[in-house]
Amino acid sequence: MTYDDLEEQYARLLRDYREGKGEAPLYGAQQLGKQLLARNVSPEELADLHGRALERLGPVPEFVRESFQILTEIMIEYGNAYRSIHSWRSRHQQLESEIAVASAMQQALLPQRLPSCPGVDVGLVSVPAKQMSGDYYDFVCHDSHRFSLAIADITGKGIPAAMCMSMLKYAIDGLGEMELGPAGILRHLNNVVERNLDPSMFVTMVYGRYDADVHRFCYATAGHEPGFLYRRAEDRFYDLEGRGAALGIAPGSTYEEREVELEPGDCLILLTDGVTERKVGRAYFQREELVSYLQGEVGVPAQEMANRLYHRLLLLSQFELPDDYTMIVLRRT
Amino acid sequence: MTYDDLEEQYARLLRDYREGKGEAPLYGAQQLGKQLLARNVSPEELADLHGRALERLGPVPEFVRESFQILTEIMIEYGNAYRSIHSWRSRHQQLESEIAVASAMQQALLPQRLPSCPGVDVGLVSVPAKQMSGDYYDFVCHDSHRFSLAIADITGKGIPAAMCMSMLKYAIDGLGEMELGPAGILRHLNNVVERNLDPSMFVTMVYGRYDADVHRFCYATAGHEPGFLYRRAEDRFYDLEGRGAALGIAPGSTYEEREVELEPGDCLILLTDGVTERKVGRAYFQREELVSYLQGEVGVPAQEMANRLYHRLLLLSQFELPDDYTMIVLRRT
Amino acid sequence: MTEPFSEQVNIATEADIVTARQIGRNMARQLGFGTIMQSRIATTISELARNIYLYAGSGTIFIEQVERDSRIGLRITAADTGPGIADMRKAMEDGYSTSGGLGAGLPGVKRMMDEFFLESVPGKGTRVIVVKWRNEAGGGDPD
Amino acid sequence: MTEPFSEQVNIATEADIVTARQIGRNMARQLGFGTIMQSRIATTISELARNIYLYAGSGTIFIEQVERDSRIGLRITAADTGPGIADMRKAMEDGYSTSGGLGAGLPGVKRMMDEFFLESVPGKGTRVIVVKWRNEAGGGDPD
Ligand SMILES: [Mn+2]
Ligand SMILES: [Mn+2]
Ligand SMILES: [Mn+2]
Ligand SMILES: [Mn+2]
Repeated sequence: MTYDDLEEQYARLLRDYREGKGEAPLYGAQQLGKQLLARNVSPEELADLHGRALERLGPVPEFVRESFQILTEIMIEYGNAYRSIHSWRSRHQQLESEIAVASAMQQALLPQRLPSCPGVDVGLVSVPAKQMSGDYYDFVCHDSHRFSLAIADITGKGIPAAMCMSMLKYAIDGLGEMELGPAGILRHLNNVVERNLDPSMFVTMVYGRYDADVHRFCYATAGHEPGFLYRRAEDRFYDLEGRGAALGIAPGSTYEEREVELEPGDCLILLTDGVTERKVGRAYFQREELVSYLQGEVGVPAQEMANRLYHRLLLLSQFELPDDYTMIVLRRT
Repeated sequence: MTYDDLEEQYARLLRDYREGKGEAPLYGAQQLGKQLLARNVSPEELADLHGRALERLGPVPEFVRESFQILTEIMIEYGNAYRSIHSWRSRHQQLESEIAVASAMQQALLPQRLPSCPGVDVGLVSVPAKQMSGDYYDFVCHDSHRFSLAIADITGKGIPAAMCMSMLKYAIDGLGEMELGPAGILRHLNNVVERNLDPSMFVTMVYGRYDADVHRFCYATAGHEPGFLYRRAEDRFYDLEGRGAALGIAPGSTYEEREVELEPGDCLILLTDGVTERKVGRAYFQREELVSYLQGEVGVPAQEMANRLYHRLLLLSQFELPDDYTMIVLRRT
Repeated sequence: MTEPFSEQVNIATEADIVTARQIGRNMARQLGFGTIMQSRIATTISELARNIYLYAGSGTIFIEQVERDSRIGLRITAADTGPGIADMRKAMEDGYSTSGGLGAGLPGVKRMMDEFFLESVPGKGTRVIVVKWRNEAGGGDPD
Repeated sequence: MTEPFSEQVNIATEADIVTARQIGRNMARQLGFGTIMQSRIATTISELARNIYLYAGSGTIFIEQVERDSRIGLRITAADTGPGIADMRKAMEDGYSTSGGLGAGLPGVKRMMDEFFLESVPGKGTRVIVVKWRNEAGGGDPD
């Protein structure tokens, strides 16, 4: 379409509107607006186009014609704002493509498979708020009946948290050979984080071992959002108790180990605060409300339960995910 | 200023222009445009403002008046583009502030002091091309006479390279206790990098130990840009020999150790390819040209030599640094 | 002030989009919205109705007067039983729509309105609810 | 077509800015630029002259016809001996100017023109040279 065609199309809309065709030409105007934007017609060119199209309708008084010169001058400033969109967008896209690569690297650090041990069913949903996650989780299978898991939240989100996450992964990997229990591992990680991270940053974590022979979960907690224990017999949720300073707060922190045993149908739900941290309208979501959501989804396979909760909570906050979201569900079958 | 004042100011510009005041009201219009933008007046509001101001000048024909309704509809689409600027801008600035934090974290991973051993003088310049560096270096002092050093370059620059660098740091830290020589360390790091990094990424590195009792440097090389050995007695530069695959290329790569002994006045220069990789006008800088620059700066303290070379090379490429730049100078005094 | 009122328009053709815009614009005028806001409301209805027309084939636009805390506003509900939006977070990002991200689209609609609610189930349909309050700070014409 | 021509305006007052704009607009018209491009050229001169007026106190705007490879264009040179720009990379970033980054500013000028050169030495002064070619693809009015 040439500029002349646009001018004629514009004049036709003006004529139709003048002839009382009402809303239809106004709708046409909106569609024309989209076309003009898609063709990169600048605001000042639009002001000019308007003036020219008007001339096709009839004699335009001189003072009206002159007024478009003033409008054009003003519109040039708007045009400069408009042209800057492309520059903002391309700068942003440059960074985003770097982040996409970094985010793929980060994904590669996470376990690609969930543990599969007899009698326990594992589900996981972990979604970053932005492209890069500051939540961390890990599963390590020791043998066919025992696995370890970690769930952690690094202060903040985005790139800095992601950098920190990759450190954490290596620190944990380095521990591989040593024979430490959950409390010992947290003690060791606390020293690593304390030594290497900015004092303003810290990490909350639950580290635990599951033994599917006896269905016992032995864990330690470092300042982390408490998980939930679902007792099938009572159809009730309990907080998963645990205390201990977050990693990186103070050197030499120690951690206590706790144990729970799962009966058939019992569930363990571990999560990061991104699960609970959401605004619903103008109010903040409460932990008690979460329990009622959990209650509604209990009894299905672990992965199904994790998926359903994610979708229900996302809808609740209208698809805004202000923080990284991670939930691990262990369910004794 | 109220909307009414704006309308009056606008009408005055229209009147002045109509009365033949020419360029002055047009200049005024541009300034008004800036004011309107600063006040977040949207394009559709501007179209409306224009129509109202025009009414103040005299009787506006009905078809002209009606035409502003069409203009407003079109302008709403422009208004939506305009409103998206703020969203692009804030997303971009958000990322930039994250990068600033991540870059500070990265700095904290680098050694804060150079080794000081009797009889050997150490200099270092390391400057990232962007905010985050993909070059890595480390110094570890073992005792008063012995230290280790690493210099490495991760494929690419920016955020992904920086993430990889933080892994490398932890992988090396984790080795701390083990008693491996330079070749053993590279062999171990190769496996770590190979296992954890995307196949398209790799790392080149020189790892070495300096023993200031005997002034012997024992090192191994993984696909890294060769360093230089300056022999004072001959006043000549030699390439620092070394072979071995870059880290992350193939599992199980092995590395060979080599040794050089420094006589008084001899220098070792280790570097990344960012030192040589520069365009001078339309030609690329050659390694032989670098030797002549090195030759010109030999004989001063190690740090002074590193500084001078950095500034001379930066001037040569008109202050453009296309790649991360790292140079380590060891000089036997 | 008239009694609280509401109207529903079935969307199946482009002419229905025009009808819905017209009704919305008139209701906005009757509620005392300024001319620019009338046009923004018509644009919003247009975007929601076009989404129905283009992606779901058919659906409804429901426009009603609302009151809350002594404020008066207009609520627009667009509903269809179409294929739904697969990635809702993406649909709310600038630059997602085919026009290269300039112009209205859902993020543009959200910025023009005071309240915005989107719900979509793949295979089941989509519902968008927006509210524009009269005299809300920044909501009317500039003054 | 007239002979190649040029004019210089000393900038010390706001009235000088208007004069420079007027001369630039006239020259652009004589060279056959369309009305919108005439206005963009006037805006460019305005921005460069205002930077001189606001930050250097005084300086000059030099406007001349240029030819290269059988193309005809207008070159504007703004020069002052003011304090200079401390951080040139920042000055070329959108959002640096006081107006909150919307409107012209140096990045806006760069986008409106075909060629742009900035040179500034702190304590010595600043020189900006821009060129707009006639009939350059996308350079004239839309067609
Ligand atoms: Mn976090
Ligand atoms: Mn969190
Ligand atoms: Mn590199
Ligand atoms: Mn390099």
